[in-house]
Amino acid sequence: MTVDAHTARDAELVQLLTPEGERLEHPDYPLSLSDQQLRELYRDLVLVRALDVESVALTRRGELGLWPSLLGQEAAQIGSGRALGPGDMVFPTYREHAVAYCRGLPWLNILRLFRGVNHAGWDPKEFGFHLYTIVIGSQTLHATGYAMGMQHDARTIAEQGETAVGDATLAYFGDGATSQGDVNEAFVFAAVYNAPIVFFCQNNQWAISEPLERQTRIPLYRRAQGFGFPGVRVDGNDVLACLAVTRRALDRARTGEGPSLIEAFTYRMGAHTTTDDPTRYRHSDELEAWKLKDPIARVKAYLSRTGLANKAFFEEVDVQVAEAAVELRAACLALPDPPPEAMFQHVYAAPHRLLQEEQAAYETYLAGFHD
Amino acid sequence: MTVDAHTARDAELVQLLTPEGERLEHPDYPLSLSDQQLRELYRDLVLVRALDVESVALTRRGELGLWPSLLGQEAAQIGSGRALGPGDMVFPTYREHAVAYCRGLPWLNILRLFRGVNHAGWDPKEFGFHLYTIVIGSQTLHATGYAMGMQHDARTIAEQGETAVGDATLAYFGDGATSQGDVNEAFVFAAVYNAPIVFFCQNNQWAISEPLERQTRIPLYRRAQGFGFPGVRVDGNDVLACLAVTRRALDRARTGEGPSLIEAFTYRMGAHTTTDDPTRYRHSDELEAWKLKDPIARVKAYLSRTGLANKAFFEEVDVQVAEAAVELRAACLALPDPPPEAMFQHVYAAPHRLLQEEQAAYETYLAGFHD
Amino acid sequence: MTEVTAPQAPSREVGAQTLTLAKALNAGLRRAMEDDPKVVLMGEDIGKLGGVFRVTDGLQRDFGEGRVIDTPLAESGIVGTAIGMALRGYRPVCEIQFDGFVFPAADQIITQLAKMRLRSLGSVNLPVVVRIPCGGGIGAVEHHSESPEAYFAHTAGLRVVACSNPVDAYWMIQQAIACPDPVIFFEPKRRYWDKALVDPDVPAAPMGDALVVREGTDATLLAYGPMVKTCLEAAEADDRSLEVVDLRSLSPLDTEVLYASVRKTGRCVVVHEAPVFGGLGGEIAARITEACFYHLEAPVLRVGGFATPYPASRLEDHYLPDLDRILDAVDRTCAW
Amino acid sequence: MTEVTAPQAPSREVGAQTLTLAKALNAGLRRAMEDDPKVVLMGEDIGKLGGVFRVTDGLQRDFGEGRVIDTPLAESGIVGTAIGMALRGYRPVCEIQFDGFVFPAADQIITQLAKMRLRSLGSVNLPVVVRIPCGGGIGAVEHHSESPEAYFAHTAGLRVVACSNPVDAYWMIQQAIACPDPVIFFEPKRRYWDKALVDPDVPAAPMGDALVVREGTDATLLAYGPMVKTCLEAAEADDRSLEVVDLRSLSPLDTEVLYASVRKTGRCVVVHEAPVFGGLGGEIAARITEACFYHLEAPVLRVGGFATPYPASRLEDHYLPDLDRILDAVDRTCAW
Ligand SMILES: Cc1ncc(C[n+]2csc(CCOP(=O)(O)OP(=O)(O)O)c2C)c(N)n1
Ligand SMILES: Cc1ncc(C[n+]2csc(CCOP(=O)(O)OP(=O)(O)O)c2C)c(N)n1
Ligand SMILES: [Mg+2]
Ligand SMILES: [Mg+2]
Repeated sequence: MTVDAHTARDAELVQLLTPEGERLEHPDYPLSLSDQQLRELYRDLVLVRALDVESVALTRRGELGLWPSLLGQEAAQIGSGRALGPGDMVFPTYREHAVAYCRGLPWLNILRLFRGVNHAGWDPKEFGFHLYTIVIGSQTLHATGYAMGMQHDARTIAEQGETAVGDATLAYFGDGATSQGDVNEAFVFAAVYNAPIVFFCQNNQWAISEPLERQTRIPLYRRAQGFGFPGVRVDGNDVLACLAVTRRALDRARTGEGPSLIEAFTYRMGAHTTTDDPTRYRHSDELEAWKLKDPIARVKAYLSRTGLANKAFFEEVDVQVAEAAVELRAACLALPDPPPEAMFQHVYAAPHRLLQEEQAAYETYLAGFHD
Repeated sequence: MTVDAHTARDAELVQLLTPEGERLEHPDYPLSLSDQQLRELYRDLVLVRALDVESVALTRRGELGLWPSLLGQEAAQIGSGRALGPGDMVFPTYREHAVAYCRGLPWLNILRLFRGVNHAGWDPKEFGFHLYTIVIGSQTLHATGYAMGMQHDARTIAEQGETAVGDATLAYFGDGATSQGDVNEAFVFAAVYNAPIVFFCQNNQWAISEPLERQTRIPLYRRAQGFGFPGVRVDGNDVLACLAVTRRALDRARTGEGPSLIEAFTYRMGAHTTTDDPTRYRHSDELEAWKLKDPIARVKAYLSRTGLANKAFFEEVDVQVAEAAVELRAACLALPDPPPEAMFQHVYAAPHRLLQEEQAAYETYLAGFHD
Repeated sequence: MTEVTAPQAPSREVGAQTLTLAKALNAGLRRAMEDDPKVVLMGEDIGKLGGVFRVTDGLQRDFGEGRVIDTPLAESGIVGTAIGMALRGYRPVCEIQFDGFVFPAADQIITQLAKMRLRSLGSVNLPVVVRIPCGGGIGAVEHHSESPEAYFAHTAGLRVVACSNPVDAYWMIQQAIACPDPVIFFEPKRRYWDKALVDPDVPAAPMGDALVVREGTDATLLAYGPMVKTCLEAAEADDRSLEVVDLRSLSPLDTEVLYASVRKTGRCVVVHEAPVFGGLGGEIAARITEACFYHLEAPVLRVGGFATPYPASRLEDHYLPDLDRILDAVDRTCAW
Repeated sequence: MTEVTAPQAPSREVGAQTLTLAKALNAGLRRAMEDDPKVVLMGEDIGKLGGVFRVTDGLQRDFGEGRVIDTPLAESGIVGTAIGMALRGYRPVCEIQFDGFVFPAADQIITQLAKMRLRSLGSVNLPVVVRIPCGGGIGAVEHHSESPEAYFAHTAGLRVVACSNPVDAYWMIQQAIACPDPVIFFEPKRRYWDKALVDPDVPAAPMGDALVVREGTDATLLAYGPMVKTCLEAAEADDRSLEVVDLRSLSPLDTEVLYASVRKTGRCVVVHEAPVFGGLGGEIAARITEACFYHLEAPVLRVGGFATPYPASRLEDHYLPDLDRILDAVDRTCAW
């Protein structure tokens, strides 16, 4: 399905944990984590998968309108998400549920969106996690502008003789998105202003039904070269590598070294969304091959083999995530529908003559039914 | 003004004729031209410069609304323009007057546009030269689509067992244009479909008042690497190099090797257009330095030194171009204004109820003045 | 949607068939492609997947990847390269996956597609069709339920049409493809599953014509696309004699048909899903008022979306014009 | 334009000064930048060059490259990064070099800028101003004379205003910058050189208010931006008593002022440069007709561009509404 240049065993692929759970060292990406941290990464991965599975189930039950599953992309998201600092700002697509989780955004907020209760509705400032962006690629420009703002803030602080904390933005997008003008303009702006931003492309091999070769004929991480900043391909199913590579890219951004592009080489194990039918366009053998590279299995194998975690730990995690899923379901079912007047709220910050008039007329109209 | 990475003496710059008129050989770009061909290139260069100068003068006299001068870019345009075959298709910006000339488009047609008689008005099919495109970058997508069409034609012909002539498109754009989403999307489409297209970027160092560093921090020809096709930087003031490099790129396109990018490294010697005032934003020493690299002087030096042309030839050319300029002026002054009803013509190919109605009403209105 | 095996029909051989609106479009596209080898389809996921609404189902299989082109994910690129293909002599039909995704292509549509013929003084035609599934009512997330027709209707150089039923879908898509001018073709996505008998031997009216789809004497309901059915239902549900006109062509308007209806009824309500403010309803109301001033018993009223972005789907039933809101407007116009 | 040396004025220190509309904008921007360090300007050629119309002349020199940002040549990038800057707490003012170049940014404006506040349920404000020099009459080439206001007026989530004179230019740009909502700010480019006395101590009316700029009793002329002056001239030239209203805010409209005028005069002509079809005039006519039905002696008439792209400049005098065409419409409404 994918073009030749895109096999996962690319010499340039950064990998710290093989699919078999073997720990590798990489000269550019040293990573030392405590046992506890490693176990927590495992817990993260298992938890987000469980919540994702539950969200799919809720959709099948008709509780959500649609769900874009992150199945298979847990490591890419947890790895990069756990590299973030509190002052950093994330600009997600519509699939970064695990990054949202890393930023402390309650999963229920995402369910609200896909249930149609609102269009996103959380406060990006509270979580350092911007609103989901559905139109492909648009958020990369917002992220770049935000990074330009961070840079300007830092300069202003420096001019006042104080030391600025180096914050950075992390912009997520898919392989399909790399074809959009906006994404390439974001590359231009980020490069020209040397903005503190990391572009994180989850190459899950598919944009709905279109394989990677409809978007590019060379590996995507090389796109960055054309704009004058570094690009790196990381095993997107390797949570350690994703963590290390993202950390380093964020560090670069924080210290004034400018933008970089990360291509997390992974696979969309599920349908594009719950309304999609991938059997129409892709072969199951591709899926089977990728199953062997599961992002969670390798961490479990590593933890088991090295004795960093035992059966009790794994069971404890399983119980915990099962409970979390049950809780999520209950919370989802309890979500109230918005009242009609919600339609008129939040469009403008200042009073708006027309909208007030329309709302008043609508209320009169509704009142007519009670007469 | 320009960033470090952009000095013209780049090791990767293809040059076949030095500013001093010395002929160089390049292993990848052999070029053998007859004496006659060399002299004709000189004639082309001198002629288009003269017509350009005349067009500026016409603007100063109020005969044109505006003129984007090609001064300094003669070699880039004549070199690339003379590389074209009859079946090729050019997609210009608003500055490719010399390419238009190579394609046989009478200069007067361009004057019509800048006089405001029409918006372009020639038949692209007749000249293999598309309409001028003023919105930056848009034409690169048209060119790519056209190339996709050529490719499809060739495949259809091949399926019928016949041999297709390899035609190609040549898309012009400026350094500023490389920041536009459309241009990058054109790169994506061209690469993905391996379309027979050559992207010809005249890097004249300026986009109105913005120096190259506002668009890129690396040489522009390297942009192509990010999309997976070759990019090359050529001395844009060297007509021989521009010819050889464009020929080779067109050949690649014709023979199924797909797209390539040429960055012609040159300089906008004049104002952006006649309404611009470059003294507000650039230093005259930059201009002085580039004067030494004049595209015409080096050809003249070469022809003189090698004895390929003598004084009589140069004088003959001067007389010829002076006459052409006088003719152009006369033709411009004789251009009639379009009649009011021209407003309603050519918008739609098929009859259009509303427009007919509006035209009728307008005619009635005009008739009222005669009463 | 159920799967069908080729031939997808109705072709001239197969004769009349009951088809959904989506299948009727598919059949119309198929017929246009059979009739003219220069017709090509371009868009995201239109190949193997057959488009997210399956409108192009089976066409890549039958006409090949050269004529049913899965494109990179870039709408400006789709329309921009379609223009180039048209310049080369093709008749591209672009699919925009959802209404809200047409805006990245706005520049190519408004500045290039619409204006190139004039720019060339008629030496260039751009027979490009841009298909846009539009409107709400399917419980979708943001950007999947919009009605952007007013933007294109205000853009001189384009023709804008909207089909409302399978028969028109089948014929109008073919007419749009045959048209030498660029056509923005709106498809009412929540009507994709509506069915009707489509006869390949009985052509529908030209796409430029408005049609009276229900006769009445008390008031005129003007609608297009998804709202035609809603208006017909409202008319059925009401005791008054309501005439319903399907505009079909939004730009240019077939004004004579509208004027004739309003001159007869003296009252008019225009209905569309797009926000009322700046929507097509204003244009229609202004024109009708000018042309039928002394026939109007009441001002032309408008029912449409509010001055807000399309709301979250749990609110869309409040937002979308429905029978009650339409008949409320009829009440108001009759009581004027 | 002649060069000025700093201070460009009027600042509060300098007092009232006669300024061109372009200089008034410059002074307004300057004052906004002085008042709020979060105000930044973004656009093509706005730095050293001061913009092609010199509206930002001297501002980069005085406020630095960090606050007057020459951007790469990409309009979607300009608006998209401005949104990001706004999310970070800045108040960006984007310059679109010419009206016809706003369309590459259409997606970021329509889908992101307009809709993000609702998407965030009010947790995010986007105080972004998009300045657009608009309209024709300067003998320019294609894409440099357009009037795209209807596209934005139809986009819920935006506010759209148009200034018509130096005093409003000075104040309205500051009000737009202070506004917590995104504002599309239209500048009548052929009026850039018009002069008026601008007093920094006498604020103009809020940008949301329509103003009666000439009182009259026989008919109302409604206009905005460049056409206000044309309407005033037409009113001066005519024997009838014509009232002229400057809309100022195009979205939302200050309808009460319009209604009051039309209820008084009973006749109304809306004038704009944009094509009549689908233009703002239709919305205004429809609203006025609904609100003032029994006061109208004639239908609201519209004078505007034809259903063609903006023509080549040697035709623009025929295309643009002028005194004759406006008064012809007044004749027609009076003779109704
Ligand atoms: C501008 C735009 N065009 C089309 C779509 C419809 N669409 C939604 S997701 C998608 C594919 C995206 O692929 P990719 O960027 O690889 O992300 P993934 O879904 O694989 O995570 C498409 C075409 C859209 N959301 N926005
Ligand atoms: C989309 C768009 N934005 C802005 C402009 C205004 N403009 C005209 S030419 C120009 C600079 C172009 O620079 P470059 O691409 O380097 O070409 P050059 O003029 O140097 O040949 C600009 C900004 C435009 N024509 N189109
Ligand atoms: Mg993908
Ligand atoms: Mg340039």
